[in-house]
Amino acid sequence: MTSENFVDRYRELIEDPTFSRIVEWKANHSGSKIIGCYPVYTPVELIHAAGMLPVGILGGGNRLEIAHADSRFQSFICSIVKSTLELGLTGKLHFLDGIVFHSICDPARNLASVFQRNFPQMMVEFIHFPQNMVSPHTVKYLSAEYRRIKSAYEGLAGKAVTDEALRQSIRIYNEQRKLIRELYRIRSEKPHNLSTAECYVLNRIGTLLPVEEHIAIVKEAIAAINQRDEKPKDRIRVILEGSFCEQPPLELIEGLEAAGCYLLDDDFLQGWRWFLKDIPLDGEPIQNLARAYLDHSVFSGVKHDLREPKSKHLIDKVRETGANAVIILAAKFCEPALFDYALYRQALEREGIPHLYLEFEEKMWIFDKSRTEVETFVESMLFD
Amino acid sequence: MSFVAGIDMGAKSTKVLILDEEKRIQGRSVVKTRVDFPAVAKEAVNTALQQAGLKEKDLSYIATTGFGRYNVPFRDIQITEITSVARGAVFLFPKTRCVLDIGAQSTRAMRILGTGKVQNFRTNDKCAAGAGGFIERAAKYLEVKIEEVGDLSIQATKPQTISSVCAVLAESEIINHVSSGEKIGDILRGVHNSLASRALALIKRAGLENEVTFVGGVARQKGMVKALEETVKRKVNVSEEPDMIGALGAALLALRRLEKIRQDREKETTTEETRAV
Amino acid sequence: MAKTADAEKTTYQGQIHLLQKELMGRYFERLTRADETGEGKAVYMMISGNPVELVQAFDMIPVYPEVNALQLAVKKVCLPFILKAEELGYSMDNCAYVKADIGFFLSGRKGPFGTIPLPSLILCNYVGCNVYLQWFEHLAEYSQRKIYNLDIPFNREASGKPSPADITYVVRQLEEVIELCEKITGKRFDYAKLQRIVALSGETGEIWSRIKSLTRHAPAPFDAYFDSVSMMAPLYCHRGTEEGLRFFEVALKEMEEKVQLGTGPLPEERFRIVIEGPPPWPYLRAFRNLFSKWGAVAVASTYSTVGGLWEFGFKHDSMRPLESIAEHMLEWNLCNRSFLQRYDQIRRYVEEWSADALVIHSVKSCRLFSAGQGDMREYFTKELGIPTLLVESDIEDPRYYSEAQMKNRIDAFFESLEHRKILQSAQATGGTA
Amino acid sequence: MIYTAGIDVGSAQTKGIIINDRLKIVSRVLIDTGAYVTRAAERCFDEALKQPGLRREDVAYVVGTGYGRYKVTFGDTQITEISCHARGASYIFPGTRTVIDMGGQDAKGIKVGEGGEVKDFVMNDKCAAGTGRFLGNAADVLSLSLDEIGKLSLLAKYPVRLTTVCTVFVESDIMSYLAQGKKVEDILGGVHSAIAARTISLVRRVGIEEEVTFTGGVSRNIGMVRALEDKLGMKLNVSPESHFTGALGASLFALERVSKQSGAKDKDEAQVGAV
Repeated sequence: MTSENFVDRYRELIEDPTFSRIVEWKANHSGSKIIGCYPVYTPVELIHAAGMLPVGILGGGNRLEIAHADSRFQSFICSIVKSTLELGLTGKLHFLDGIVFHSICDPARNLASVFQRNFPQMMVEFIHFPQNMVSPHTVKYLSAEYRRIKSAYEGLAGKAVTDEALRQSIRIYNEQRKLIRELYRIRSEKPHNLSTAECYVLNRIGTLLPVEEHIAIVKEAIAAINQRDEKPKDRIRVILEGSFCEQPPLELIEGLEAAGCYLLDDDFLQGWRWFLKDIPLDGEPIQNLARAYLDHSVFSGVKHDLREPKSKHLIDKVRETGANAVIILAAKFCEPALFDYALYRQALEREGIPHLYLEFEEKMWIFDKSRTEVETFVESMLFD
Repeated sequence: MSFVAGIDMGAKSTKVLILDEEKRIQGRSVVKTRVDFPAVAKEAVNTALQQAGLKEKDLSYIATTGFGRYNVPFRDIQITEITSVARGAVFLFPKTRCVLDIGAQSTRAMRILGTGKVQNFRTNDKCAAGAGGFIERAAKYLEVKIEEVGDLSIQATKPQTISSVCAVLAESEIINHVSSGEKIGDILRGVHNSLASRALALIKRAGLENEVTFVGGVARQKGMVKALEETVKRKVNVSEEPDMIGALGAALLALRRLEKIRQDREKETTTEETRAV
Repeated sequence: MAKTADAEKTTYQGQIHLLQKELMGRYFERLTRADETGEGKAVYMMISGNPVELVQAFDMIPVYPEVNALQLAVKKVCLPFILKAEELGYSMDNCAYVKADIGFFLSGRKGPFGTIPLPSLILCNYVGCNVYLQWFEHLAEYSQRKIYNLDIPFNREASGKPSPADITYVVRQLEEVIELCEKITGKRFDYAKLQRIVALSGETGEIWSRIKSLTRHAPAPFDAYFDSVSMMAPLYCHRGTEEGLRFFEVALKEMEEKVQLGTGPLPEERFRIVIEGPPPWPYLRAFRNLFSKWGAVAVASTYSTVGGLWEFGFKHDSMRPLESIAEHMLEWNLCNRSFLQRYDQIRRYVEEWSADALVIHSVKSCRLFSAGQGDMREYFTKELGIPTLLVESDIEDPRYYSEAQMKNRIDAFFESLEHRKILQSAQATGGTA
Repeated sequence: MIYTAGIDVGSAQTKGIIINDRLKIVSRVLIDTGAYVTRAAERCFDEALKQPGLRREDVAYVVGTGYGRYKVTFGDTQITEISCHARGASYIFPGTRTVIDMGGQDAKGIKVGEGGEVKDFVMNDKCAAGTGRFLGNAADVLSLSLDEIGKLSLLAKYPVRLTTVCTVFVESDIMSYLAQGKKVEDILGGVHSAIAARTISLVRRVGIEEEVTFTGGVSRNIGMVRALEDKLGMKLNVSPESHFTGALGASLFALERVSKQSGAKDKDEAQVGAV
């Protein structure tokens, strides 16, 4: 390693179920408000422009014991819904002034209601993202929805959000997203120089730090990574898809690579790098945000864009990156991901692209089964 | 003449097979898996060596497989059970294109090529679990020896349905059948049928191909084989020692690696000779 | 104490059940004919908050994949279709309604109840249930037919009311659907006709809500869970038609007579319960008997409001046809209401229909219904002190029903309710309790 | 002298109790249920009669309970084990307000009133069924007996964490830990605390009120008793014959029925009070 490993540097920060780093931030910024953002995507610009800190609330990872939430959500509900509620019920989200959910799936929507009932002191917002991508009236609707959220946050922050402030926030997040796109480019071109675990960690800390801080860190990281010149290993090159909401434990990501895979692309933390290109700064900012959602956002299993077949983006990715295979890494009980897989599977077989289907849970602690499956998959591609 | 060993360290038992270069079986052994894995592996290898009349140093290459594959310090390579089982099955039944492996803990289905290369595979879903262990618990509850299960089940006249996919709830269904006074054979056949239908689902997901080979300890149970044949609607291959196939596959892969290493050495030496000239 | 298993089963088999069979029989004949002769154009739609009025206005045929799945389960033939879908790659954990219907769709669409025609339009009325989006997206990929996502903003504001922006958004989309239907049928849209249909819907809804309020009487004239089911199909498939209206007029008359006679679905009404959650279709009869045996009658149910919630005052308005269709989809059905609004709906049922207890049937397939029902139980037992039972199985997948578990929980629940009664009566009669 | 009996037919064992109208236990029997449930119930009853030398006709009323309660064909009625455990527990420990019952099939949390009546109860979710069997399987995988594992688990220094309370998957979890070279007692410690945690979150749904009485077959497992007490931070009532609680409750209900039938009004009210 020509430069230090970013996993070691930031592991503690992202795996800390007590969010001590953010609690600290709040202590040092008396009066500033914090809004929790449940996956997949949140228009963080609206929060930032109101002078508040958006923080990714992505479940409790595998260091949190579920002792209360499983009495509210049944065993067939995915892990992230339960662990997020557990965080709340055990007082670990006391630093939140508000939390925002949206229409990704049915359990997440009901979770919003359960939060309202159990944490009356918290401002619980729910965004309905449109699923009609073709109607000319959708932009109007989404703009109205964003204005509703904006005024709610103006109330909480006690200050009006000017178009200028909003443009400024869009500009900053444009920069952050550009840097993350750069990280992903490096990783897909020279996966031996940037491991997926590192790429993930550098992205994940962005959900926990003020955007300005994160930008500085990623800039520095990219510079360091560009100095690296590792020897490529004999590994298969795969595209990973399916983990857009609940996030797999770091050990699992590391395990996939150790078992002999280079991951050229993935959909981890998709919502924090949501746009394929910068959001324009000129013109009405709210409308620009809405328009960008409809026309320039990444593919997502929770966004139903009927303008192209579900599996097209995946097949394209494989072709563009020259990957040998696809690994579907879906969260147990995640209906959107599980439904997508049915169509992916049929398309991948049509295209003759080998794939492996794996399920994970964020609370996973033992990885033998998945390790065995990945090893077998790699063996089946390497030996003949 | 040089020899290789394949060690399959499974949840319940550890199997060893020793092959010579001609792929002839020279020694075999089966030992109950205990907590002290390395010792168990040693013991199993030694028993097989004795049978073969060989010494440890006679083994040129050792390949391990099974869940304990990493717990054998003296191995040369470890391979997953899926890869090794596929190789073993195709060696015994060259036309095999589909392998079903039901072990103590898990059930696996794979679609393979003529070379034994795994094309596609599926292991059982958490909630559709149910493998050898499930049958053993049923047998225990019904107070019959595991060896008798196969014969009792094959005599079933009116197999009971066990609809739940969850092995735990399936067990309470068994309890219900028992308490409503159903025949033991009929219940056991129900157990076999439910396992078979779950297996079929797996096989279909991996891709059902013409010739199916059934491996793993459970394949010793006649009733299970019959249930499976009825469900997949075709004859399935079963060898006399279906639970040794993992070890066999590992041993075969060991042989291939050995050849490869030899070839590489020869290349080196020849290149050295040419340099010398 | 517990009666033995062969205790009274429901004896009730009124006219409406026969009338309903006939009505639905004709409906499925129409579908089968459409498939065989290509006569009529089918529109696939979802039950929740369905805009069937638009479809009727173009004389197109409403087809509900949920009804296919339901019928397959009731007829106990759904499992092979579920398995077929799982072979294709659908997960054990995906909604079995979808799996059964997709397996069925890809196997020729022929069921014991009739044949389902291919769609001329796949109209995904996305009302609450996110799985709908997946379901119809997949059907569109398999059938390569025209699909339109009719996006209904979720009822998310504290007021429980949709915003003006929401209503305009939906009305605009309805207008786009009208254009689509004109293209598909080659007919001009007839506004007056839509008004007539919406007027019929209005009357039908009003009668339906009167029928439902009859179960406030003790004994309740019918079971608002198990018998309501029979009245729901006509409500979705024939709403906005004369014969649909007639069905509900007959039903109202019959139920009013039963109130006069003081008869109910069971010989004796011993417990009045509210049931939350969809039924276990593959075991409907067995499930019902577990309650009948205890003389328990459902006086209200949330499931009977998925397609529309009329009992709290909503009525389609022929003067504002599109707006009131939009309001029906946005606000007046269970699926587009928040979980907390559902708590409130159930609370009203318990109070205004004077129920003794709440039974939550938690189904794995439908997370819209079930996700978080543990919190619901918490609210009703701890905040309101209403005896609540939560049992788990599934709406479609026969592999998730465990008779023994179910029986044990339901028996124990009613035993404890009976104890309460003994105590209360003892206290009432000045017993030394 | 009036005698009544309670027969508790569980998935693993069948328990029988005979009491007299002075509420004295005159006999108790425990046998394995095995594959023939009706026969087990019969055998259990006959054995119970032997001890005090009674004939069947001497017993005025028999209540069947447990999973096989409908198989107690000679019984006068059947009552679920929930009601019986509540009743039995508060008879042995009158201060009981919460009952934790762990059997082979289900785990239950029961909130009981002063008279031992069930105020509210919950049973394990589908995916945590077979609590007793969970331990059984763990014992099997480690080739230990059920009675050993409890004591062993107390020796745990670094209890492992289990990812699941699914009975099916505890086995593979344990195998993995063995493969990692974890100590048997630490694995068992993990197994016990996993079930304890799960059970407590279950019982919390009815609200945990002191005194808490622990009944059912698993209550004989000292490791589970300790694990529950540690997590709850309170002592549990555990009777040395806790596994008879269901049968006892059943026999008490039986006695109550008899006195009702005999229609002695004063007794009737007394009983109602006692319910």
